[in-house]
Amino acid sequence: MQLKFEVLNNTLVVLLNGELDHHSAEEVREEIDKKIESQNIKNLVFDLTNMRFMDSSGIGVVIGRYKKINKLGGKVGVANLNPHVDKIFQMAGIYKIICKFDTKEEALANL
Amino acid sequence: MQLKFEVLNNTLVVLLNGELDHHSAEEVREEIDKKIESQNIKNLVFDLTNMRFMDSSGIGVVIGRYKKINKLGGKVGVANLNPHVDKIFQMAGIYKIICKFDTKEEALANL
Amino acid sequence: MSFENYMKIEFLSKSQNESFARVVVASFVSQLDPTIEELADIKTAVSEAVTNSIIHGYDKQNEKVYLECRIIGNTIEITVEDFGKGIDDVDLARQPLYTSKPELERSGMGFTVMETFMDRIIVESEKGKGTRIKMIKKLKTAKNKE
Amino acid sequence: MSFENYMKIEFLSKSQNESFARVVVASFVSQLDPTIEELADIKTAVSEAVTNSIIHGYDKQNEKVYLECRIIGNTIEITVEDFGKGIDDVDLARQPLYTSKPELERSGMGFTVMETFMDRIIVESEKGKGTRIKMIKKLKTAKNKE
Ligand SMILES: Nc1ncnc2c1ncn2[C@@H]1O[C@H](COP(=O)(O)OP(=O)(O)O)[C@@H](O)[C@H]1O
Ligand SMILES: Nc1ncnc2c1ncn2[C@@H]1O[C@H](COP(=O)(O)OP(=O)(O)O)[C@@H](O)[C@H]1O
Repeated sequence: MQLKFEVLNNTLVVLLNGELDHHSAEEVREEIDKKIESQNIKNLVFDLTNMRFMDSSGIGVVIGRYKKINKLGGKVGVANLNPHVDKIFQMAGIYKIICKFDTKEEALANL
Repeated sequence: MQLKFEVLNNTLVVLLNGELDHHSAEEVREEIDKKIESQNIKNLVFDLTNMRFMDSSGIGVVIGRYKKINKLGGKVGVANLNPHVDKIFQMAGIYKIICKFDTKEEALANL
Repeated sequence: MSFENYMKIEFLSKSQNESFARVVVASFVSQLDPTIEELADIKTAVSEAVTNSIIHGYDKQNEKVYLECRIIGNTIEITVEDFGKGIDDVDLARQPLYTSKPELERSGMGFTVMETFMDRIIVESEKGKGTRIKMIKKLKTAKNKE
Repeated sequence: MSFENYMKIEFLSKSQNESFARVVVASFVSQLDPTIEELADIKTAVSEAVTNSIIHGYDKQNEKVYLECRIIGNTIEITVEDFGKGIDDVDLARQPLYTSKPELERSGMGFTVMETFMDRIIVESEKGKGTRIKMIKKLKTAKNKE
């Protein structure tokens, strides 16, 4: 898994490149948390354009970051989901706490 | 394995699309032989641009077609080989009986 | 036309083998020409079961996980087995959001994913002996029409 | 850093499983980041050994072929095994251009390909019992530097 970060007005955008499973989750978690802690981050956007696979380990990663960001008074969004990932998030009821957006730009404009 | 055929002046050009192994060899063999017999073919060119894999089963297919074409007084060429396939053909001494060309056009001009 | 094929694989309970298991199953199942969605469903279910054997079944690495895949007509049967800890209470374990490892940020949605993406799953588990998950899915658009 | 991983697979002696076996090995070996050439070499050698078990080892389909893959540091050890006919004369069988099935348009170059593309191959075979081919290759540019 390869991560790319972008910070725009207190919002951290993470572009996930690859497969998000239990194996890659730890690294993803650590890298994102480091960014959240080192930069002055309020909101977080997961850009999933290039995420080729995700299983329920991804739910854990997203909810874990939500808890962190929520404490900081921020919001979390996900953008550019394929139907398969959408199905998994829906199953877990993730949209009760996290907003879904069609594009990164939409997420940045609305968080 | 997907085959595409083209006939140009008594020369049959076979474009191989996919993986040539023992599993696909039989179908490849049959389809080519059918063309050789049904059209008025003299020479044969294997265009390997899109052949993604080949093992020693491919040697058998090429030599088998050589024997057939040789009886008809024609010649066989191979074009657009990647280095891996080239190594396998070299190993088998195939270039003693079959000509190697960089492109299909070169093969057609020189057979 | 009916059609049978079968494979069985064993590999170590290392997390880098999770993606390997997915590739193996995807490659084996691809002979039935599944749709992209069916393939994603199967890969996800396999990923859940294999991950569970690795993190819940075995505490330490380098124990063996077994994965079997059977094709019968248009139906795919996948079995994932470990000889690890086993599950105390299978009914509880299968409930959405239940996890025994929240500290690892597990979501407790593994079984729910398997149940949603496959037609049927059968869980056999014995405390201290191990766990065997059998998952069955019939492909709609498969090549091998019966 | 040294590194160990291991997998073992069994599958039926059907010709459509030849490409499956290549994908399995390529996927497992890819954790060492081989070059494209190294990967092609390994896939080709595996294809030869598996094809031999299918067409020479077993006369009929649906017998079992076993493939094992072990990673030790930068070295890959692959074993392909069948419990089929076995080889009469291994030295003769290993000679370039020797084939017992010219009627199938076999070229007799299988063993030569394995020997050229891998560093070392060890053939154990017993008439009526079966054949086991062990192939070893050290990757030059592998991720796991020892
Ligand atoms: N192979 C297994 N061995 C032992 N326990 C298991 C196994 N698979 C699942 N479990 C138990 O069932 C629970 C629920 O599993 P699951 O729904 O996949 O959620 P998660 O993996 O997120 O915990 C696990 O937390 C674990 O306690
Ligand atoms: N697994 C096997 N079981 C029985 N015989 C085998 C096996 N592998 C190879 N052989 C014998 O060795 C010969 C040479 O093998 P090889 O060099 O791969 O050439 P080819 O497969 O083209 O015949 C085969 O023709 C066969 O007689």
